[in-house]
Amino acid sequence: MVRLPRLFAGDAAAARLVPPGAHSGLTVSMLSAIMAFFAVLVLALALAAGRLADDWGGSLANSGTLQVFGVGEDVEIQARAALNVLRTTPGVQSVRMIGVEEQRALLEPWLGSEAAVDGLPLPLLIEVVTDPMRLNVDSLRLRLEGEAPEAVYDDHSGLRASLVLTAQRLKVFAYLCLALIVIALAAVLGLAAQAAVAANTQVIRTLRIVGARDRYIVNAFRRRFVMRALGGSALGAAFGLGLIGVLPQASEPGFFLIGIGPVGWNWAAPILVPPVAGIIAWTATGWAVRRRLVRQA
Amino acid sequence: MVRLPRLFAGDAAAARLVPPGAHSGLTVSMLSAIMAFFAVLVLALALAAGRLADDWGGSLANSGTLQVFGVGEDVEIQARAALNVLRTTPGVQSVRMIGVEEQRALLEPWLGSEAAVDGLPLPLLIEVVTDPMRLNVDSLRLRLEGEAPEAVYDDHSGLRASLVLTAQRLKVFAYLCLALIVIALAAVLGLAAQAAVAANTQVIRTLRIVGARDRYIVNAFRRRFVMRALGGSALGAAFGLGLIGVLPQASEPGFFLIGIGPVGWNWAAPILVPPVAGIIAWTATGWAVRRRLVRQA
Amino acid sequence: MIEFEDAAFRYGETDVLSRLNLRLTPGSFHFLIGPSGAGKTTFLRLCYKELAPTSGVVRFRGKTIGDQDRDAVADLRRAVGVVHQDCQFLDHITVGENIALPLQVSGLNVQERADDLASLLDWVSLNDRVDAYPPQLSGGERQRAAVARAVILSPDLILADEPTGNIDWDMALRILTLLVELNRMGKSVLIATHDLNLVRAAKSRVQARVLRIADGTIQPAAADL
Amino acid sequence: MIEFEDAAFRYGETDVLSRLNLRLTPGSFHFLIGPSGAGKTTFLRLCYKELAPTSGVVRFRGKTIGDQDRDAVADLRRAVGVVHQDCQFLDHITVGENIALPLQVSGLNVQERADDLASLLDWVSLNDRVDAYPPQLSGGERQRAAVARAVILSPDLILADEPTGNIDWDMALRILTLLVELNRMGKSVLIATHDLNLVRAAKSRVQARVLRIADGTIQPAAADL
Ligand SMILES: Nc1ncnc2c1ncn2[C@@H]1O[C@H](COP(=O)(O)OP(=O)(O)OP(=O)(O)O)[C@@H](O)[C@H]1O
Ligand SMILES: Nc1ncnc2c1ncn2[C@@H]1O[C@H](COP(=O)(O)OP(=O)(O)OP(=O)(O)O)[C@@H](O)[C@H]1O
Ligand SMILES: [Mg+2]
Ligand SMILES: [Mg+2]
Repeated sequence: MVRLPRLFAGDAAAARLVPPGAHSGLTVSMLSAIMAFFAVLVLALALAAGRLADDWGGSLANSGTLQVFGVGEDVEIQARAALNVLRTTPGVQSVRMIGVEEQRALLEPWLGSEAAVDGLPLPLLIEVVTDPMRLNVDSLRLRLEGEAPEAVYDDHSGLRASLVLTAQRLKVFAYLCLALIVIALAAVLGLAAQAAVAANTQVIRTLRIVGARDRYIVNAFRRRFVMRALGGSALGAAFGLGLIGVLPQASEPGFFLIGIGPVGWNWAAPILVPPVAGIIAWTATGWAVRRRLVRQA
Repeated sequence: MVRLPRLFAGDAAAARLVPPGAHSGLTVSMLSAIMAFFAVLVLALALAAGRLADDWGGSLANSGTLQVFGVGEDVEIQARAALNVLRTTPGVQSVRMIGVEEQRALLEPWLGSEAAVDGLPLPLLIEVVTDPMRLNVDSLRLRLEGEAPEAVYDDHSGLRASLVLTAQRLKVFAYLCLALIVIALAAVLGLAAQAAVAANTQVIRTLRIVGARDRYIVNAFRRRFVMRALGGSALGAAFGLGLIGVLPQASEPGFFLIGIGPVGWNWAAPILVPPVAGIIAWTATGWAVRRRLVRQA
Repeated sequence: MIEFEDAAFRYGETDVLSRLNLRLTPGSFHFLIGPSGAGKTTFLRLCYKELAPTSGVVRFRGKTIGDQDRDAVADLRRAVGVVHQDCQFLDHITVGENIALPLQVSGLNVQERADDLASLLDWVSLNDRVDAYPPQLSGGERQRAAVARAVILSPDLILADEPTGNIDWDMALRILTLLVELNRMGKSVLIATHDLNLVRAAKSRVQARVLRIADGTIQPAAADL
Repeated sequence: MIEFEDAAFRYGETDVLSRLNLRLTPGSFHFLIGPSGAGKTTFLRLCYKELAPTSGVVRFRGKTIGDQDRDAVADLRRAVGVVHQDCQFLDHITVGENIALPLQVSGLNVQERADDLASLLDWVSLNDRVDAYPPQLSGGERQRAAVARAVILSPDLILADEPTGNIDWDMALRILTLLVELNRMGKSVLIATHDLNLVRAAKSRVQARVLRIADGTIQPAAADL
């Protein structure tokens, strides 16, 4: 990267010696733009999936539910006993009573209209926020059995496992796609560089014949190629970010499936796409030109 | 398409007059492959989203739940009365009793372990399959009120709306992406064709000078270009299908989010991708070569 | 054959040719001489319509070239064989295929004419280079191949632009003989050259007329050279 | 300057040159003659290492060319000016920039040498074409531009391959004069040509030796031409 300043200034004169040739130029920009566009989309997907996995895994793993059955006074006594147990259990961070209204809202889809829920003898629900590293669920259950036999502790492990698995596999899938795109971009830029070099065999020959050194020729090709990869991928990345911007976000209702907008510092990640494309282009041109040069006197 | 047989056989000799030139060739195949790959993925996503919307919209819109409350004998009487009402309501197609086991399974996530559900006085649940076009929900409710006051009918409208909206917007989004990809492919192939033509100005000039007609020159370029677009996109589509094939399918547990594998005849849709690419390439070459020719004597 | 009526040509701002009034009759043999940069190549390009006159009219067999559609121009070119100064070949097909190119694009059967091709290659001493590619030829070999391609369709008019610039005298005479032979068969021949020795050599074999290009116009040269 | 020791060259299967034992001393003036396809261009390409001998050794200023690295070869080429038979230009930059190309790739300041460039262009009568692009030049103009590019770095050795093939006699003599002038300044000159008139014209001005290439080897020609 020592030569970067020279790339952007010093060798404009050398770069003029390589014909601007619509063919190689447009396709390099095009290819970079398309790949960058998809890279940004997939990157956003990966970030969103990661967030989803964290959310689901995190919030569910960090919480449990305590149900206290019974009628009238009994419930109060049992609940107080259970809360006592929780308070003295290492790993329990906070507890929250779930109100009747909230409980009804949870049940409605399965039981029908509000009226129907009314008649049900609902258990008392307590949401427990825990530190899963320190909490020993088995010992908690044993103690509850002794002190508040009507209280049942549920750590959500069943539901959690499948949701977290989904989100994590989605994340892995997205990063796999991203890796695929980067590899494809490298391959494509490598081929495009080779093509540009092949299309300009005569130019290279002429430059060699009048006494240009290899490094001079490499730089002459590199500048425009890198510029195009940078420009194209910046355009593609901008387009991708724009598309994500107009997409419905995770917070809107009804869009939990495609809320892939980046959040917070995540916006910065797609900005890395053009520099990566530039570095790939830089390497690809150097490789392609030198490969051609060694076959030429 | 009258000229298709000629494309595949007669003009191999003419096509030899255009240099195979690594530059245009590789990039056309490459571009077609990449675009076809993404087209297949997005197409599969669109099909899956469509199916999801149909499933959710369809099965939920076509069904309702009847809950009958009460204890002991009363339930039986009320249920029989409600069933009578349903049987004589236009638009009701079939009814099914939901067993206690199934009901419990539905409730478990919200109420905790099986033991907890045991004590609940569950209502009798009847799933009703309806023809939403013919069913008048209000009159059904009125009649039920008269004949079976303990029976409550729920047509799922609340839950349904948000799920269907999500799936449909996902579908629209996917088709939008698909349109974007097709437009991009057309633009890219158009540019690539122009580039190939520009790179071969000398070839065109020589052919014109020795007396080749425009059509002959167009065909000479077309053949290889179309072949490459077909080949590249077939490869890309195959790769895309392969990727979908190894993805976890909708039916596997824990994968409701990425079960985008095509189902039934849907498998056929991605096969359309290479022909579409071929037709685009055909048009693009013709356009690009003729455009160059009119500028040349 | 070809007729120029008040034809003129300019590249952008610079006049190259003007007031051309000229007629090449069928069966004639002409030389076109003039200093480098005078417009010889430009004149030939007007004859086969690679360039169109900026004013005036060029007629081929009585028909105004400018009025014809593109297919008619393609047909015209099959009736005109051109040896270009910078030999125009397709570098990715063999020399033999390049020479047969006019046959191929005219839809003629190349195989049937294999004998003609062979004897033509013999004449320009290229039969052992027929499977090489154009970049593998020496400068003189390329020029001879260009001559062969120009005459393979036995066109009615042969335009040769400096056809002997890169070849030795003996070979130049062989090519001259070939062109004279074709002229005797009734073809018209026009050779642009700066080599006055070639003009003198031709005058002893055929009734050749010499056109001199100077100051943007073309005049018959004085008899003495 | 350049020394060939048992050097031989073949393209694939076909021997072109063999048993070359030859020495060009600094300040000499040579012609290389021989029929078309004899190997003149091939010989020149061996001199500036566009080709490497398939056997034997070529030395430049006492150093074996084949042993040098690629940068050294680039430097060697700055000391050798070549006029190619098929003039090699970059078509997308102007004629002036093409002629100044050896200056540019050597890292020299083109602006500082503007005067040299102008007087050189004057000599080959190209000053009004300096802003044109190479495809806009006539055949002869291209050849003159190639000569200008070959001498702009005032190299120690000038190799000219058929430098007068496309130009009229007066201009050919001007170019010959330029090369003779450079030879008087101590540069070595080697001209490959098929034009014996040019050789005769040179003999009256400079002590030129003639090499004849035949049967794959190079011999001094008999004094008479
Ligand atoms: N495409 C072009 N654009 C502008 N000027 C051109 C173009 N082609 C040729 N010229 C100029 O027109 C003039 C005549 O060129 P032409 O090639 O006809 O000369 P010529 O007589 O064939 O010369 P030569 O003997 O050197 O081949 C020259 O000065 C040339 O530079
Ligand atoms: N790249 C190549 N591959 C194979 N054969 C070649 C190649 N280049 C030249 N030749 C052959 O080598 C022989 C010598 O070629 P060269 O160009 O040296 O001849 P020349 O003396 O310069 O001829 P001319 O006067 O026609 O330019 C020719 O027969 C030519 O066909
Ligand atoms: Mg000319
Ligand atoms: Mg040669």
